[in-house]
Amino acid sequence: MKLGVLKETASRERRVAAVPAVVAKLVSAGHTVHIESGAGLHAGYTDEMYQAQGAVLGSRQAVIDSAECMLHVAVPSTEEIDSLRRGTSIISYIYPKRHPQLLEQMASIGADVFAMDALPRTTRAQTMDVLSSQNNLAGYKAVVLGAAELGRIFPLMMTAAGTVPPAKVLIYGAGVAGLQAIATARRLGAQVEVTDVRPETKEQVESLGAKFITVEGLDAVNVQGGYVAAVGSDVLDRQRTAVEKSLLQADLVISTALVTGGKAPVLITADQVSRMKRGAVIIDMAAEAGGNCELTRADDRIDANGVLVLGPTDLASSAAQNASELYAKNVLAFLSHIATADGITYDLSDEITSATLVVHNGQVRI
Amino acid sequence: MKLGVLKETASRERRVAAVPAVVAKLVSAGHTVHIESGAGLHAGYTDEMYQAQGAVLGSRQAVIDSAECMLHVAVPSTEEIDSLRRGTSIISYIYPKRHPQLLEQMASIGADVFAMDALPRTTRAQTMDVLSSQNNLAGYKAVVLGAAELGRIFPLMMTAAGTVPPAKVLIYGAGVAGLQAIATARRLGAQVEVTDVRPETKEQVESLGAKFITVEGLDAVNVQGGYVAAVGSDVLDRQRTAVEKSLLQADLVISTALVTGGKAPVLITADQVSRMKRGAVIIDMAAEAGGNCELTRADDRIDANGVLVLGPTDLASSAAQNASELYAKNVLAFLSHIATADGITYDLSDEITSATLVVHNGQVRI
Amino acid sequence: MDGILPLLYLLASVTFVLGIKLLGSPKSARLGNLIAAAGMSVAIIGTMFLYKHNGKPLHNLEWIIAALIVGGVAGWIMAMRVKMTSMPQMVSFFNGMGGGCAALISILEYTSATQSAMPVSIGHALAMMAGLIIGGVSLSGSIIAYLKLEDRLSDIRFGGQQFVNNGLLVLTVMVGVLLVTGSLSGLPMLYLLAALAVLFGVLFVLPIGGADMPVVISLLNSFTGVAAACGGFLYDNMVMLIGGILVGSAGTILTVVMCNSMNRSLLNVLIGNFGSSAGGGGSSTGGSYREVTAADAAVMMAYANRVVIVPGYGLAVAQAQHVCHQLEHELETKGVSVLYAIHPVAGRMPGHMNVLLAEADVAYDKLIEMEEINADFPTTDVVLVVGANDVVNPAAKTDPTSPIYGMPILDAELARQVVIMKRSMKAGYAGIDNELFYRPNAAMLFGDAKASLSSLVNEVKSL
Amino acid sequence: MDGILPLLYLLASVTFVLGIKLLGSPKSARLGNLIAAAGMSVAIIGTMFLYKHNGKPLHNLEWIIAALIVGGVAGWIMAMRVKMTSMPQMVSFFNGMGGGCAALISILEYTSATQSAMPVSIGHALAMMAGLIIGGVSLSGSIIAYLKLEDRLSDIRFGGQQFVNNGLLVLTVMVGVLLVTGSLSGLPMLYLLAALAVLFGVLFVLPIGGADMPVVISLLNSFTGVAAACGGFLYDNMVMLIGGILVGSAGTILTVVMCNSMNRSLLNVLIGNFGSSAGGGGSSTGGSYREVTAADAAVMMAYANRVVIVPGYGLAVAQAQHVCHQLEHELETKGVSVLYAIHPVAGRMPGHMNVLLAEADVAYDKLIEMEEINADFPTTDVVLVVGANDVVNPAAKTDPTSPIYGMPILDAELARQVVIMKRSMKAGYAGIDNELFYRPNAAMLFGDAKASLSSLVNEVKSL
Amino acid sequence: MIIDDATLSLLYLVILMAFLGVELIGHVPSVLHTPLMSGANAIHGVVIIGSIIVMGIADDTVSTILGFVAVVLGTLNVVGGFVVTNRMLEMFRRKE
Amino acid sequence: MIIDDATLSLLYLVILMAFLGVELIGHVPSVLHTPLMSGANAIHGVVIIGSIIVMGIADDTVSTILGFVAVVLGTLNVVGGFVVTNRMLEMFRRKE
Ligand SMILES: NC(=O)c1ccc[n+]([C@@H]2O[C@H](COP(=O)([O-])OP(=O)(O)OC[C@H]3O[C@@H](n4cnc5c(N)ncnc54)[C@H](OP(=O)(O)O)[C@@H]3O)[C@@H](O)[C@H]2O)c1
Ligand SMILES: NC(=O)c1ccc[n+]([C@@H]2O[C@H](COP(=O)([O-])OP(=O)(O)OC[C@H]3O[C@@H](n4cnc5c(N)ncnc54)[C@H](OP(=O)(O)O)[C@@H]3O)[C@@H](O)[C@H]2O)c1
Ligand SMILES: NC(=O)c1ccc[n+]([C@@H]2O[C@H](COP(=O)([O-])OP(=O)(O)OC[C@H]3O[C@@H](n4cnc5c(N)ncnc54)[C@H](O)[C@@H]3O)[C@@H](O)[C@H]2O)c1
Ligand SMILES: NC(=O)c1ccc[n+]([C@@H]2O[C@H](COP(=O)([O-])OP(=O)(O)OC[C@H]3O[C@@H](n4cnc5c(N)ncnc54)[C@H](O)[C@@H]3O)[C@@H](O)[C@H]2O)c1
Repeated sequence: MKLGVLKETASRERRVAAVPAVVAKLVSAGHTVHIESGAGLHAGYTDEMYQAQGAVLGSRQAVIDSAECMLHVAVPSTEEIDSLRRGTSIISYIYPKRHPQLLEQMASIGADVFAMDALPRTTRAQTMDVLSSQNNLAGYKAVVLGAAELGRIFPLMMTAAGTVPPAKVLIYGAGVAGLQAIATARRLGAQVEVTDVRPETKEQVESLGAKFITVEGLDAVNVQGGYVAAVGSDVLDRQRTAVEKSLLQADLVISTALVTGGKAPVLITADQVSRMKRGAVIIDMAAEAGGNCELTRADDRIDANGVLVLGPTDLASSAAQNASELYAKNVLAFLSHIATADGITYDLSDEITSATLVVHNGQVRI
Repeated sequence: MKLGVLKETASRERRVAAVPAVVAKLVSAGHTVHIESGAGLHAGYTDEMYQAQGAVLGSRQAVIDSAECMLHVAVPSTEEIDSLRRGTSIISYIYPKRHPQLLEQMASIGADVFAMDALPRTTRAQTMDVLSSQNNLAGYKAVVLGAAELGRIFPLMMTAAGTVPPAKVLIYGAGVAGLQAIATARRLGAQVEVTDVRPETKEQVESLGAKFITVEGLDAVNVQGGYVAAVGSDVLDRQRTAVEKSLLQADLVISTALVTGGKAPVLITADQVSRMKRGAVIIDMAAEAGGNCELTRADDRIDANGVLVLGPTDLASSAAQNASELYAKNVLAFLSHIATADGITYDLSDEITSATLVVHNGQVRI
Repeated sequence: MDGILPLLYLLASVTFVLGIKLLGSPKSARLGNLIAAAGMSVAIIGTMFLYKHNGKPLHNLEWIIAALIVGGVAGWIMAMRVKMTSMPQMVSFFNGMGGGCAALISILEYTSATQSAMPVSIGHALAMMAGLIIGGVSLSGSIIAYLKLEDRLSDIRFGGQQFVNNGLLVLTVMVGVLLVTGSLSGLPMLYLLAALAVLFGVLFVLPIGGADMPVVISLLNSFTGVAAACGGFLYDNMVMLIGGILVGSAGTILTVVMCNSMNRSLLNVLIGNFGSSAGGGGSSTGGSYREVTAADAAVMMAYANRVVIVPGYGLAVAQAQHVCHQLEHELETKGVSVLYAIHPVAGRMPGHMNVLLAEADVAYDKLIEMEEINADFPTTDVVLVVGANDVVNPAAKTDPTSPIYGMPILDAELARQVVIMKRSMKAGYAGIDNELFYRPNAAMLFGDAKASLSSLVNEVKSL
Repeated sequence: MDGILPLLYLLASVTFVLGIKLLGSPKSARLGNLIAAAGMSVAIIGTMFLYKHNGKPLHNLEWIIAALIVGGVAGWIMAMRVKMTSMPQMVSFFNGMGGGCAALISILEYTSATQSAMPVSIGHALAMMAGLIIGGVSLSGSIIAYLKLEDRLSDIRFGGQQFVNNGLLVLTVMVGVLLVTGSLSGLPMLYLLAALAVLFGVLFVLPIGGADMPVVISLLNSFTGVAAACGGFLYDNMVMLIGGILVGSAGTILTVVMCNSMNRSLLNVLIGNFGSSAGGGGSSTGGSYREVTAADAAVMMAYANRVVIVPGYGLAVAQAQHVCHQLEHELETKGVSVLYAIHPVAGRMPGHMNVLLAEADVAYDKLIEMEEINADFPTTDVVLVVGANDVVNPAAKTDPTSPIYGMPILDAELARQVVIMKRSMKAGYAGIDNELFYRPNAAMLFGDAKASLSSLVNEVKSL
Repeated sequence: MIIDDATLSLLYLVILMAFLGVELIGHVPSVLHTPLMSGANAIHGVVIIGSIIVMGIADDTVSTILGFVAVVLGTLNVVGGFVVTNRMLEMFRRKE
Repeated sequence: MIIDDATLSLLYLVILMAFLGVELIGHVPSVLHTPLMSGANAIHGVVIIGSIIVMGIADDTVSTILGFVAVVLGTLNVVGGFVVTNRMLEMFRRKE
């Protein structure tokens, strides 16, 4: 199959959908890989590196003209979709529930679209799971970013000039990103507290040496295919109360709470922020889905009376080199599952194909 | 004594010379503390906090008019000096060797100037040692900044999407800043190598779990009062050769090498940078003293063909809250040593007074 | 009894004590065995040439030597030929021979006593009968144990078996007592006693299950020791006394220790087991698994060339990373090469094991990726699975209906020995049973991983 | 010797063995002592009322009881009154009494033997003379040791002392041998022998330095054991035999173990020490310091209420943070409260100790700042200084000429006991000697901090 | 209760040996249980001494034959026991 | 070389006791050295049994007096020994 990799056009997107090592594997699996010149530069991969592994370098148009299937990272823009040839397949982040119009547009150009983010969270799909691989890096980066922004250091330090107490970090959501954030903050010496609505996360959080804030009267939460269902507003209220004490003492807050579909739950109100410590920082990783904090604006910095609220959406992308490598390997595993050298085998009885194929035969499938 | 604290005017300077806890101690020691309104805001201290501890808040001019002795952080600017009353004493970072004209100017307004950075590195002066307290924070922040800038993560991670090898960090200089940088980078999971010209640092570096790069044929280096003398250019050549292999593989380089007086030694040449890995980052902590890398420009970002060279001079300041607290405590200890409630006791036979008092009675003393 | 022989006996006695002592530690066990063997040779040769009976040396020396050669060659050949896995039954067989020897001595002594018509002291009579009974039980019991372990005989149980056994025991002892007091006498009665003893030995061992055989053998072993001591009493022979009592006492304690390490009481093994099922621990899923003590696992690992540690989520839950690192260190001090096999999804987040092990300062180059280390398992002596489950579950390769089918796993099962540390037989994240735990080369070490690892560290250190 | 007495003796013998065994572990030591004491009571009372001499019970019972009361009350009072620090000399004194008792028995036996004019077997004569000599040496030697430890006597040494001692020993033994063979006889000769033995005991102990006294006492203790065994041989009395031999053998081994733990050989203590200087290790600066073994330090800490660990640069150099954390854990398991005292400039960079201890996962709230913890040192049982030096150097407070004068320090010196782990007596960063090491409440535990800590962990675990 | 001297000695010996046994076997790792049992098994083969004596003083054929058998059995116990133990202990030989 | 039975028994006892001694004392922490020594010291006070016997069969005044002294000395050894040992071991009582 002829695969195409374009330079990403989304703002702040530094990743690339294929890295040289993966190109080599794709080529040896019988595919041809067309890459837009300079596509990997931001992630540290030069055209020469790709060429050395057997990729065909070319202009954007050349790639579009040749490729039967586009490997992509960020959700494609309307312009990008417009520029594609009819019938091109697309493998990319899509977030289908958030972008119904985009799906229609893609269906209208007859594209077959695979949403990498819609993968079922099953054991065998783990090697293709871009959410895990990217959120993991994002969780690390969120803490590093927070540490850089914070006017305090994380670890306890007893020095000749006095004792610096450890920073207090509060993390909302112990999914992939949250767990890695816990680990990273702990490594740097912070005191970490965590809240999540899935009861099984308590053990996981404690296995990373952090403290779990228990919300009373929480029943098992509905998890489907690895995606957590929203909980009722009464639960959210109780949770906010249980967490508030920690929130008001926190130096750094990292929120990662997501639920299936729709908008992220609001876990930090504007009122709470106004009562937080001066100099505290909130990194809202749910910004793209509306944010866990009322004040969050995606990709923006808000100074709420001394409390800094950040809503970065490019955290994984900021670890572009590793992120591209892992994303590319996820895609490689995905391709080996859904396609042969001759093309994609649309086996709709297959759980993975069926769950990810959001546009097929001019039809939106969700 | 009437002490004055102004809002720092140097660009990027977020620290403040007194924090509320220290104000309380100064007041109870019989001093009056005049503070410019808003002086502590960037460090997280509001006017109310100061007032609560007994400080007198006022406009800049009011503070200048009342204070007999100014507590200051950054090297004062010409304008700042001009604005002071004749005969005001100044306690601040001065870097006397780098700023001879400033000294003259201060002498001309009859100021008595204490350079906190000229403190002898003796055991009893440890509590006043601003270089230690601030460089320590700076070392931590340099690593955090580097981690945020780097397109890779620090720790080794074996994941379903493949293995991410650990980042390689190379540190020049194992003084206070370098050691803390080692500790921080190691905590985050990086592989750390270190070079220094003082042989005793080998054990210290290893005590932090990092690898020391031994330069052959290095004799004991001259250390006076805790400041390291420059080594010959032959040594620097040999060192560059010994370190080069590590440099070319490094993902993050942090350079902290300083020698007494003058310019920092050049340890990384432009040629070497051109052969480094694409995506690597250099954080040159010696930027203020000319930099350990040939390409460094203070407070600037340089993209040298994919290698990012940063010369931040505000690292300690970026941990403003902790930095201010420790600086203030250093100053408190210093004041208790050189002054009583009635004023400064100019005991020139005292090692600490004598070493730090760089302008006295209209005379430059170095 | 004067001359040099008593001193030789003393020497031999000392070698026995020393031998048992040295046998208690892996480092010195071989030496202990050799020393005891040397002492035994001294005692035998000394007896042959220096023993005086009523002032005269022993006669029949050529026949004695012939017997020694016959027995020695046969014993040697049998011992060398036997497969490693059949060792316990071999021990049992040899033990039976010793018991037979003791019983024969009693018979011979009784014969000569009746012939000489010299009055027999009660003490001597007691020793004789005790030697006969105990030796006889040991002889037949050991042979039955041997046959059962060789699978030539299966457990035989019938209603009222215990009743019959107890009755037989009482009868045997009674006949013995009557023979001692002289109420009964004569060779036929003696042979009756011997027959009763042999019969009891048979019935005693018959119902006991195969897994408990080692305990029974150890018990019979200490019996033979006591029988030998009786012989020593008969001949006023110190080395027989010491050797016999030593084995009798040490053997009894060893038996108790063995029961303890199976979490059973001796009584439970011998009697309570009537009618209970054979085999080690059972599982709800029907397979049976083996348990191993920390001491055993420690020896396995300390004497291995290569140990691979497979960490999993349980390591994180137990926060056992530091102890794990310490174990690695202790093993390496002993010259064992230790590596960690890191499965990409071990734990609950990507890189979970890396975070843990880095915290404990495990060198990066000891952490080996799955693809790379899988090739090495077949040549690995011991795999230590610490709180991992799904990532070593062979079902991923063999069972298409399993939810983890298709996930690449660590081929721990291919190693010579696999020790699995977890708290129970419960499933891991995927919620499925793990076939590996029931493999013949696998053994479970139950308990919190931190506690288990620290006992392992202690045991390894003590080796 | 029939009846119930032998069984009582057997019981007593068993309590002695058990007592010695239980005395070997802090947990059971008190029990062991009580059990042995109970056994002793049984043996004494049994003897008084059940012993038969030629079929007749003992007479003089009222005097025996009187003697028991006199000795018992005196012994009790002395034992209760003695100060803890004077225990060793008290033990020595009591030991001497035992020796004296043994010697008297020999004399009395000899007296009655010469009176009864019954022939004395060589064995008996041997036991008598050995008991007399050994008992006599033990009596006088112990008294000298007692006096020396009480400081009522100082070391006395003269040229050729060793020559004189050896000569005296030979003479004593010769007279003894002649008395055994019968070449010499008569009470005066016996008294001569007693006098020689007593004299030898005096001369033997006189030159030995105070620090070696415990070893000497232990040796004399095992002597008395042998003397008691001789008595047992004389009266064919098993409990005396067993008790005596047990103490003789265990005492000898204990003596050797004590020498080993001082890194000396017994010979070196007894002979090589002639003319050498007294006191523990000396230092170039003239002061003298004490060394302590890991086992001792472990007991101190395990039985403390509060232990404070003072980490320093050496902890970092040794990379011993993980073991240190483990020690903390083991101590806490034993109910000891453990805190870390963090000096602001410990190590080589600000926060060095924090980095290390955080790596080992030590809880933040166990790290106490200097100002805060300094108030607690006087009520702290044990301070464990791990590779720290300058930060606990009292010179900072007392010596204005010291380069560290004026630096606030951790007042470790105020704790009841201070154990300092470092590799040598070398100075730290500031390059100056540390007076703390020479304080009476301080003791050095030399070696790499990691190795020392891990032996500590083992020892604590084994308690 | 009547106890003669020899029995008393024996009692002492038995009890002391029991103590010794406990101390000796106390903390043996369970992997060594089988070798230890096997070694002990070889040691009680010391009963062969008795059979040698019996045979050495036997003068009728039956006794000689039975004695012969006893010696053979005893030797089997001793030789087989030590050799088997030695083989079991092979695994504890340190590999280079 | 001539060894009578009693001596032989004694020899066995001594040697076995020595083994037992080694096993018992083997790994005693050195803090326990002094209490152990003191306990052993009390135990060899068993020599008092001899002095009681001597006194119990003494019939002349000298013997009685010497025996009396011997019993007193022995009692001192026994009672003082055990009491002192017990006091030393106070420190091992676990504090609550
Ligand atoms: N790495 C990731 O990113 C990720 C994310 C989500 C899910 N997963 C899944 O998680 C699983 C990981 O496999 P795994 O083998 O590491 O873990 P696992 O299959 O969940 O097994 C862990 C085992 O550890 C034992 N355990 C728990 N606590 C213990 C303790 N304190 N001491 C001793 N043992 C303890 C448990 O048995 P007992 O209860 O009997 O002690 C359990 O069987 C995979 O199924 C993977 O798909 C991974
Ligand atoms: N914290 C800071 O920011 C900073 C910066 C610069 C200087 N300093 C100075 O450094 C000193 C710190 O005091 P400190 O008490 O921590 O350290 P120290 O006074 O330097 O003493 C450390 C001791 O550790 C022992 N040691 C070294 N390696 C060891 C090992 N492997 N095992 C066991 N012991 C070992 C050494 O004794 P042996 O050689 O006998 O083993 C040494 O005496 C102060 O003088 C301070 O002023 C501190
Ligand atoms: N099969 C696999 O191997 C596999 C791989 C990766 C993830 N997963 C599973 O997928 C699930 C989600 O992982 P994810 O990282 O993608 O999650 P996510 O990014 O969808 O959500 C992050 C976290 O937010 C939490 N959350 C939701 N509402 C919350 C609230 N009100 N307050 C606090 N927290 C709230 C969720 O419970 C979740 O832990 C987990 O169960 C994880 O174990 C499985
Ligand atoms: N007395 C005290 O307690 C005290 C307190 C703080 C620091 N000090 C001492 O002061 C000294 C310097 O500390 P600092 O952090 O201020 O140092 P610095 O900031 O002046 O220099 C940083 C480091 O750069 C190193 N360096 C110089 N030339 C180099 C080269 N060519 N290559 C590599 N490295 C080079 C120096 O050796 C030093 O380690 C150290 O000896 C330190 O121990 C003492």
